[in-house]
Amino acid sequence: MNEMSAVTLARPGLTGFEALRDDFPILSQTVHGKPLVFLDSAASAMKPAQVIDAMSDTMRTQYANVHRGLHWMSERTTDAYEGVRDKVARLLNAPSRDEIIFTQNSTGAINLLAHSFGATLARGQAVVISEMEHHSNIVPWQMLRDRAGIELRVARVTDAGELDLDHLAELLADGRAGLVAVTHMSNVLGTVTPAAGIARLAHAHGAKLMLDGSQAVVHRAVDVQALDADFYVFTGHKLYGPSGIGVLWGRTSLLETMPPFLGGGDMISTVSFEESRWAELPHRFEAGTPAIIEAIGLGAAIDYVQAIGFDALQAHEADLTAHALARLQAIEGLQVLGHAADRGGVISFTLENAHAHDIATLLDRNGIAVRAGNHCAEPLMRRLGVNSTARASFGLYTTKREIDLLAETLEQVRVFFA
Amino acid sequence: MNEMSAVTLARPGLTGFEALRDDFPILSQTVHGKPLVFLDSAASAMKPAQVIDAMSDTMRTQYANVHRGLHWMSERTTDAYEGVRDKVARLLNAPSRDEIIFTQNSTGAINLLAHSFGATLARGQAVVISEMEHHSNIVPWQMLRDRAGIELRVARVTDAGELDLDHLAELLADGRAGLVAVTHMSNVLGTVTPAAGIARLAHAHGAKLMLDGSQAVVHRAVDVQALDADFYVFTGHKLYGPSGIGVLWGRTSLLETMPPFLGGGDMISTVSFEESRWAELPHRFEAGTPAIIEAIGLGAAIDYVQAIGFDALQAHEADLTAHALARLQAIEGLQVLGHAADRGGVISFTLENAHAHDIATLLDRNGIAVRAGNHCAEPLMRRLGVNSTARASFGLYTTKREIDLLAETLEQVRVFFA
Amino acid sequence: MQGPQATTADPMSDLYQQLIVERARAPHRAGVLEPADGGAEGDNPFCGDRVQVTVRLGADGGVAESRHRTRGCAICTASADLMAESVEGLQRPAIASLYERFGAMLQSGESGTTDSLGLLAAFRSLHEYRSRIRCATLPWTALLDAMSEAAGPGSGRKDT
Amino acid sequence: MQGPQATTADPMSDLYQQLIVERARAPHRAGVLEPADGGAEGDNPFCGDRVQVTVRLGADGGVAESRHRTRGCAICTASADLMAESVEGLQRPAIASLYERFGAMLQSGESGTTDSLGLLAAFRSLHEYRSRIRCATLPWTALLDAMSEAAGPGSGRKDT
Ligand SMILES: Cc1ncc(COP(=O)(O)O)c(C=O)c1O
Ligand SMILES: Cc1ncc(COP(=O)(O)O)c(C=O)c1O
Repeated sequence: MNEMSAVTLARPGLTGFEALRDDFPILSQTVHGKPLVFLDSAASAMKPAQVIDAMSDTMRTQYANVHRGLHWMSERTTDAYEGVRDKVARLLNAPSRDEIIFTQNSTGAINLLAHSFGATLARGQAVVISEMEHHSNIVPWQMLRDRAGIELRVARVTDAGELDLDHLAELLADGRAGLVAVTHMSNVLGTVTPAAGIARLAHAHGAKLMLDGSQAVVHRAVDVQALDADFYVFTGHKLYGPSGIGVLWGRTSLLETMPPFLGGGDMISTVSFEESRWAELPHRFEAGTPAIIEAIGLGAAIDYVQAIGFDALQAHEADLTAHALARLQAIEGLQVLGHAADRGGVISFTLENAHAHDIATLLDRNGIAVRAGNHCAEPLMRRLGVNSTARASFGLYTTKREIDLLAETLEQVRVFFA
Repeated sequence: MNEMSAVTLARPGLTGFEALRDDFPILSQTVHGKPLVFLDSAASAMKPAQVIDAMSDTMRTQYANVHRGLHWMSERTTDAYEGVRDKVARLLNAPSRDEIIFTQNSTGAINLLAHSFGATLARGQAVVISEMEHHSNIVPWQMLRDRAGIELRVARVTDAGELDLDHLAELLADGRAGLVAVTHMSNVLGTVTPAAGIARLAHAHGAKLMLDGSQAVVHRAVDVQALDADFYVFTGHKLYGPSGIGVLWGRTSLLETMPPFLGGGDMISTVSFEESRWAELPHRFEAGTPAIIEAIGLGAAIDYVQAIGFDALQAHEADLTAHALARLQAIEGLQVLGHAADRGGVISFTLENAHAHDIATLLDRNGIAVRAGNHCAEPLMRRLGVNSTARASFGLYTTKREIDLLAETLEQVRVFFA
Repeated sequence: MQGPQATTADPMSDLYQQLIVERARAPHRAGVLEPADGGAEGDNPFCGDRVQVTVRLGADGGVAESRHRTRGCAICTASADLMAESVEGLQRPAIASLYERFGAMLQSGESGTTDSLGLLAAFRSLHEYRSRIRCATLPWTALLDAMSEAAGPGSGRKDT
Repeated sequence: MQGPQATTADPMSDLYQQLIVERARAPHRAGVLEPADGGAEGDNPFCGDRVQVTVRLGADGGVAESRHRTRGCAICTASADLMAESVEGLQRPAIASLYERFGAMLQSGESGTTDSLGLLAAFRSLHEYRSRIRCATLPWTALLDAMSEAAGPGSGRKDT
């Protein structure tokens, strides 16, 4: 991180965020001759120079495989890689760095859990998800269901787009649920779920709680101890970090009971053909050469958002979201999906007579990137009674001016298809 | 790739390789005040500027999540990402790009195979590996054995460090083996295995063949059709590409019979809570946001080695290896392990009275990076009757001068511990 | 676009040609033939688009009539409609050839000179919108399925 | 190093101090006590190193004698040897404290001023060789296991 940004970062006012845009080289690109207005950060966020440089610098000056080398480059790279584990532990306020497991992405983390924690569940036990989950938090549990005779239960979502806690309680009532695995923030509706309350509910009925923090961790300070979660999952590329790196956090007491998932180098302590003995945590769950450069990039991303501070980030985002909701809802025939009391900067909408794909294409021709489709949440689409939506989602670099441009262009789209 | 290197690359003579060193920024680093002599490329190779720049440029100018976006950034990033699939298909001479599956690394690819192809094997069938495998090609099969009642058979290695083909034939004789999964080049001995012959043997007995090409693909032109392999696996970071990306190639006819491994976004065509339908190849086996930036980096690495050409690479390496064997074997008490007829630039050795760790540390203090330990191949160590070895391995940037320095310093180490 | 600003002028004049917008708004060949000789559906689960195509064959085995029921974007709906109109009177080989030339145009952006694509040329600039190409081809895959059904062993009129 | 060149002078004078090299070459406390009050093994599967430690206790419960059989690198062998020598006459709390101070030195590179580490200070510069620290601590974990065995419920001399 260069000095100037470090200063900018120290305590940005709501306007100070504008200056942070300079840290993101891609934002000066044009698309179809128009300045890029990137409103698709919920799919994947842009990367600050600090992240790009951390990765380049690694490859330029200090790189080797980790853990197994006795030479300087390997030791230093191991230090850098393992140092990120400490950063992630601090980001989540995890009790121990050994509880941080690096995966390829959120999907990899949830699959690991579905296999390894799933193996500790008995036939006839249940896993509870919700109607609001990303496919990545649905399909691994379906596969567990089909593989191991685990029941899959689905908690309803209210018309406001919130988790139906009464229904969740019902699903837990018979005490057969071993795990509740729900999103901490919806990638479609922006709904932030009441994680601490869900944890109490789950624990009261003997179930553990996994939170899919893929979206939440970008927008909120997450404290897994305060939430009393048992597992927490996120993905680097949405947190301004690189692709190819994700995180599973889990309580030591649970991780220790779980068999490993992937087998290979680094996750064993001894190997003979008859039998292998597993390594200690966290290595038991990290097989093969890890995503070294990507972990280091993630570390730089964590440094970056923490230098800004989650208080400032959340205030900035609340401000943007309120502005966007006001502007969008003023458009005739535009319908915002969900209106949860606690929500973040992800807004899905439909527009009368205009299909989400056509909206996205027309916006794109004006340089504005939004997502259109089912957002990897087909069951939620069905619940909401839509086939697809357009979705605008904000990053720390998003400005009110960009939101205004979105609203103005949507008005033109509306007229075009009226 | 900048123009100058492209020219240099066109057809380097054996001395032309020296000029390629300029493409690798890290090689100008010093370690303990000495110029870095990096002889640990078999663990992970250094990255040329072309790879570093391809990744930086992606993040600076053209990045978004792939596959699901209708906007320019997403379409272009998808093109770049999917373009690498074509490059990999050409690298391996795969019949179809849809047979190229991106994974996190070789370990991820082998685990995928052990789960998905493993699921097509019947209890009582066998998988045959060899004594010369990396842990990543042992442990996943042990886990399959313990999970699914598949027998694990281990083909012997001769004293020369070659695969014992007679023993392999014996292990296949009863026709119960469904898969032979062996290395294409040993990461300890440098032995290149007779892949086409193994394929004939395996097929004659009704078994499929997976080759672990983690090492081989770096040093040889690989043609999966000429070899008549069924699956091929490699890892990006050893091929001068980034960490976090690997490849599984498989025949369409086999991939189509295999259930998916990881569940999540991108690998499904439709999702309901009752059931999900899988996407077409190759997406069925790629769950979640892929390692986008890393795939693009791998693409740049493939361009780089292909511009040099595998003929030139192999000749260069043969030259270095012959030189190194001559120099090292001249050292009193130094024992090179294995002397396969067909071998690559990976040399393991022991030195009388000096432990591998001490050798590595003393070399490191002189700027020379070698590996010491069991090289994630404990069973092979046992077979060879050693606890650990020191290993020097070469990249395309390795020079004879560096090998001379290794030999001279080893001579000092010998005297020191004599 | 009727708006005063030029910002969306581009997409209107290239991708969203007047013909496409009109047919999306008020298709000429919407509906379901009952009875029909063949019928099939095309699905794009990614966006939930769905096209149902029904065909009635003439004495020569060619398409006498074709109707579509489309739940989809403007491109998909207009494509279904112009397709239904374009294939009337054509026999299967001619339809396959037309689809092939249509697909080639969508990839290249060139509508060719000899074999005219007629109204279908309206989609020429879709090649710049790669991720939208599937929207235009979805109706065609449904049509070909419907034709196969009509020609199939168990063929004959049925109520859909 | 006896060689004429200075290239490895550094490692010799810092990590591979003469004391370490000598003890690795010719340990003073090598062997296995038979009978012993306690014995244990330490393994480092990564490099195949193995240390076997046996102890015989005095009347005061302290270590009267200790021996090691080490298959390992110079650091590991010398550490085992200097450990065996250093703990003679010490009781368990004193040994635990010594190990703690030894470990702290390996991490920091500072051997402290008040509580002398004696011969063990030879390993001071190991802190610069982070991945080698385990080589020096392996014998200690074996020793502590051996002490536990000696003090355990089923304690008493046994033949190892
Ligand atoms: C022969 C062989 N197989 C498999 C692997 C595993 O590769 P990765 O750690 O990238 O998964 C390696 C290298 O570590 C190797 O050398
Ligand atoms: C809520 C949620 N969960 C899981 C994922 C999956 O993340 P990844 O694709 O990085 O594995 C995403 C994003 O795609 C998401 O938004």
